[in-house]
Amino acid sequence: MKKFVNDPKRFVPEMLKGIALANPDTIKYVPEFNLIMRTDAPRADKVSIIQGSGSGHEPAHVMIVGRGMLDGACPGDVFAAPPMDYVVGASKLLNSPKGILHIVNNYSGDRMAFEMATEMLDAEGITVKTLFVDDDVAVQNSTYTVGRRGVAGNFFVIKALGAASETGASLDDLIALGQRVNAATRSMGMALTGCTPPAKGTPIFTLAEDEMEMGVGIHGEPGRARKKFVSANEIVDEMVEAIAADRKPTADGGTSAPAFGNGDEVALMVNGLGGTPISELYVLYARAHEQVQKRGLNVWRSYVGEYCTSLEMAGASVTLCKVDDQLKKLLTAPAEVPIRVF
Amino acid sequence: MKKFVNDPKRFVPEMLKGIALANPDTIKYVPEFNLIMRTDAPRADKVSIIQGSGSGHEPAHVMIVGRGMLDGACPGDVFAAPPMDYVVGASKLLNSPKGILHIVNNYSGDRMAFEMATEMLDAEGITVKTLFVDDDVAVQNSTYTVGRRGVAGNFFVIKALGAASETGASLDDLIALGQRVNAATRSMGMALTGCTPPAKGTPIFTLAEDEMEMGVGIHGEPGRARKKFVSANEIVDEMVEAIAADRKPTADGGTSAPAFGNGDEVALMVNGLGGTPISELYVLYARAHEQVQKRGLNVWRSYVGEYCTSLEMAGASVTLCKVDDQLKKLLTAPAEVPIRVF
Amino acid sequence: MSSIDATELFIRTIADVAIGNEKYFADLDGVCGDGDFGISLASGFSKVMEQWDALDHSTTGSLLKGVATTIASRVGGVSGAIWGTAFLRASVAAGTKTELTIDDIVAMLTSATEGMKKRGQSDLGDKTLLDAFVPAWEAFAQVARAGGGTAAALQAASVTAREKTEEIKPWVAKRGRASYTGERSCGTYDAGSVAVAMMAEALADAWSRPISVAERGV
Amino acid sequence: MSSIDATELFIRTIADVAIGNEKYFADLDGVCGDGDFGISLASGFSKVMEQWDALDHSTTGSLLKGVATTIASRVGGVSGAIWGTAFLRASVAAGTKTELTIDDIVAMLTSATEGMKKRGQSDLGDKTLLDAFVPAWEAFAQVARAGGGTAAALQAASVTAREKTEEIKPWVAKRGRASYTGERSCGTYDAGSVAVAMMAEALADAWSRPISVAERGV
Ligand SMILES: Nc1ncnc2c1ncn2[C@@H]1O[C@H](COP(=O)(O)OP(=O)(O)O)[C@@H](O)[C@H]1O
Ligand SMILES: Nc1ncnc2c1ncn2[C@@H]1O[C@H](COP(=O)(O)OP(=O)(O)O)[C@@H](O)[C@H]1O
Ligand SMILES: [Mg+2]
Ligand SMILES: [Mg+2]
Ligand SMILES: [Mg+2]
Ligand SMILES: [Mg+2]
Repeated sequence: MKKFVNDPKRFVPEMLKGIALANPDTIKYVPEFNLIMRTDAPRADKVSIIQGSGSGHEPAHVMIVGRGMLDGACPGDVFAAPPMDYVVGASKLLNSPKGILHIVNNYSGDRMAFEMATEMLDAEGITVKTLFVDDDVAVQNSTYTVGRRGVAGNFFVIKALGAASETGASLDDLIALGQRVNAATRSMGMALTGCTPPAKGTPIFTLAEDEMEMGVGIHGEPGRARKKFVSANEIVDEMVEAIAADRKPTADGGTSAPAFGNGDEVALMVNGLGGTPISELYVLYARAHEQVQKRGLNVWRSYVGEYCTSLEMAGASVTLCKVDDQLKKLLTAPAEVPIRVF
Repeated sequence: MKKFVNDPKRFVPEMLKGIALANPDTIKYVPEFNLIMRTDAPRADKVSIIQGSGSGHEPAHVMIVGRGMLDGACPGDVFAAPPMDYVVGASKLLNSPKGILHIVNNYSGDRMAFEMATEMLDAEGITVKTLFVDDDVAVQNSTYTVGRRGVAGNFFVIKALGAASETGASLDDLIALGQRVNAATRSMGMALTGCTPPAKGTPIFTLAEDEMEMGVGIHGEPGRARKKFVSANEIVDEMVEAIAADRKPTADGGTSAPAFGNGDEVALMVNGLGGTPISELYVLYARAHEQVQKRGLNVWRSYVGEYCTSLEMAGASVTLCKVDDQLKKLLTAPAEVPIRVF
Repeated sequence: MSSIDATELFIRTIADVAIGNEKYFADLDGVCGDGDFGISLASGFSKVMEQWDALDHSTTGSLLKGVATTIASRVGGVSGAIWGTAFLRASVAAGTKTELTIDDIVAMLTSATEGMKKRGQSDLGDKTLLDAFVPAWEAFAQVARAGGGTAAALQAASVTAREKTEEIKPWVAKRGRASYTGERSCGTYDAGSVAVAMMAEALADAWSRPISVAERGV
Repeated sequence: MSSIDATELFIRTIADVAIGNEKYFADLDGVCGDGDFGISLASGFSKVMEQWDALDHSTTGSLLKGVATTIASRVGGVSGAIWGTAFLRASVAAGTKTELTIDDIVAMLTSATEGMKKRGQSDLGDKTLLDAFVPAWEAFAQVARAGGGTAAALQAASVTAREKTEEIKPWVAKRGRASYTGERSCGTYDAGSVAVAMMAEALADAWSRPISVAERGV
């Protein structure tokens, strides 16, 4: 394992300490709950927004805490949802009279931790509601699972809700808005390599020189199919096709109409999974942009970089998010988080 | 080679096309010269700032073209300085009555290409001056070389000059300022793995599981010494020590005083070389911050992320830049470049 | 052995398995899942052992509650929730009793099972640890009720659990991260079930040793 | 062979070496440098061959100028500057002459050498291609002046160049990216010198073949 690590078991706390040291004015670190929170939170005039999920997806979510984004993030260990206690502790510290919103990526572990925490918080009279994100189109047959996974598309949900919360939106309004953004967002990822959790010390899976994994999840869990490694353009084409053709299962066992239609304006994200350099992401972006336009959609804004990673995995995902005037305003509203250039 | 590539020889042009497609309002791509330029450049009231250098260092420099940073970047192939013609062509397109500033990382190839271009531009009566960046402390004995290398620290030079140029600073003022920032900036890098230029198809060097390369350059050229791989903290300590103890050779064959003294305020950058996830960079940052403070310096602002990479190399560099009030203002002035989160 | 002694031996024994097999369980979970199961389990039970003396050892119920709380506070995700719930439910079922009959134990195990199913929205057949745990404790109960003694009952449980890990291997995972791979989970071991089997084997082993050794603990 | 025919054969022969050894030169440059030498040289000479018919073939000088310009426009960094400068200087020294004497050729090579040294701020002993190139063309000139004929002169040049690649192998690189590794460049081949030696060998080979074949070119 070639990684910058001291004690593998202290990997997450050391990273969190680094985030706080790097942003003393805006970020506070509460070691007890793996919590990264805004120094100015909670605020009485604003719903507090918290995301949990496992570590190893950075910048999601500990590095997108800040004005216009999250109020706090309390991750678990690498690829493990947070223990219930972290969620309870973080929520109490961030309790606001306007309520607390938990944004949860749809995985069994995360769901359970947040459900248990919610039961505890309810019992103490603390108002908390939960929004599930499930933008991944890779897992088609969700009858076997707890439903689709939340992946890089959760950036759009968080950005929109973060901006809306700054203007004083109510907890119920935020839930409705979040469901709308989630419904308008679809992602598909793929990997060229596996990745190595520090405490495991060996890769979760390995791919041969001529193999790739389509539809990989963000936890290194294998994806839809292991295939022959092909050119950048062919990879993009398959991902865009999967997203465009996708029909999300509905509660009644049917499927919804495709999310994107002719003339729709979309945000287009090409997300790196951690080990892929940004030069390659732009090679992918060039093709994705052309393919999306060719399908009659209009790219309104681009998002190229690392938004939700799997440690040092080489790979990428494509996300489309359909936008309207309200969403455009929310997505371009000012925000300030640890992950930044300047 | 597991990379997102179509034709390796078209890797750089396809990436550049992606950058332009992703930023249609602000960025223009001129294929003839591998040129990424601002749509609003050249401006009569502003010196045009151009950086060349090889590709493979992204976001440097094609993704930091924009308001408050570069006016244009015309890279060569991966790890190869641009051909003279690109520099000449780019400079002519960006010619401003206030003159042109070439920022050149100090490598033989880059020097030669820009020297030849300057001779041609001079002959045509175009005003151009050159600033060399050589922040790397790894190469100690520079009597063997053309002097020290320019690495991630050039971000601070570009940021400061970009901001100053927006306020109408003259070409001579910019040169003086740039020399001042360069003199106040020191970097040291190291690698955990090699990297593979697309057209080469195999790694430039390989490191065993228990090896690391200290003082590596940003072109995959091996560094100071191959050593036994140690913990994150030990690696940081060695880099910070190298920077703090450094005495830069002077023109007369002597050495200058260390750049950083007790009580100085510094910008502290932990830069990823391409394949290292940002989670690990923050583990490094935590230690670097503590070590720098322990030496009596004050960390004024942090810069954690990828600023100057070597393709998908796993590794990192540390940069210190001593700041004063003027520099602080310039470094925090607004800027807008393709590399962004929102 | 008193009930509290048995409870202590029980916890120490399964903790040993969890801590000693961190890498193995991580690798098992890595085949189709995300590889965190090993560290989750190990870190949870390490914490239990670290806090051992600080836990309330007065009754089986109080001790199990301490274990539940420690795991829920330290372990994330599915494992924290599922194992934490199981211990909590068992502790509540045990109440303040100091001597437990086989009926008490069955009631505890039944309650733990219900809790896990509810928390995990899962059932037998989903290829989770439930598929090893439930048949295993049913085999335990059968032998124990027939008067076979604890060691023999645990032996029966361990054989059943191990058989189940093999029986469910060809199944499709319907819960946990492994479920996302669909058909590709067929033919792989379920990490949670293997852990249950190894714990049952270690328990059978511990109870088969001379009491004096067993009482000394691990 | 007329001077222009010889110039054409010369260019085609070295272009062949550059294009055919892209990978090998990349690997050589990768040992202590940055691995771009292979693609730089290959892409430059590929461009020359692509534009072959569009170049001005009227004199040696005009053709070499075309090569110089093509390389400078396509090839980046050290190689673009050094090789571009060399061809440009040689072209200027050749002027508009249509028949070149050995003295003309020596003047061209001398001027090319001076240009490279100036452009590269380098000299013999820095472990660059100059250390193979200069002794090689001096050997060529000596044999040619002694009336040994072009083929024999090129043969002498190729032997010298190859010897030099071995001789300088233990040296420390003082120019180019390899120089940053300091002492560690000792014991590695200089990529540029090896390219010069292989080109000299290919030239010797081309001129040793029956003229008819040689004239048909590559
Ligand atoms: N919903 C569930 N209900 C019961 N047990 C489950 C459930 N999901 C997973 N498991 C069990 O937990 C094990 C995996 O635990 P762990 O790796 O901590 O969870 P995760 O799937 O979140 O990474 C699986 O091998 C399985 O036996
Ligand atoms: N300053 C110089 N002068 C002359 N030749 C040089 C110089 N620097 C390097 N070379 C030659 O060029 C070769 C490397 O070329 P190339 O890889 O294109 O340059 P770079 O070092 O910029 O990557 C070296 O093997 C050496 O022979
Ligand atoms: Mg997990
Ligand atoms: Mg180079
Ligand atoms: Mg798991
Ligand atoms: Mg080179």
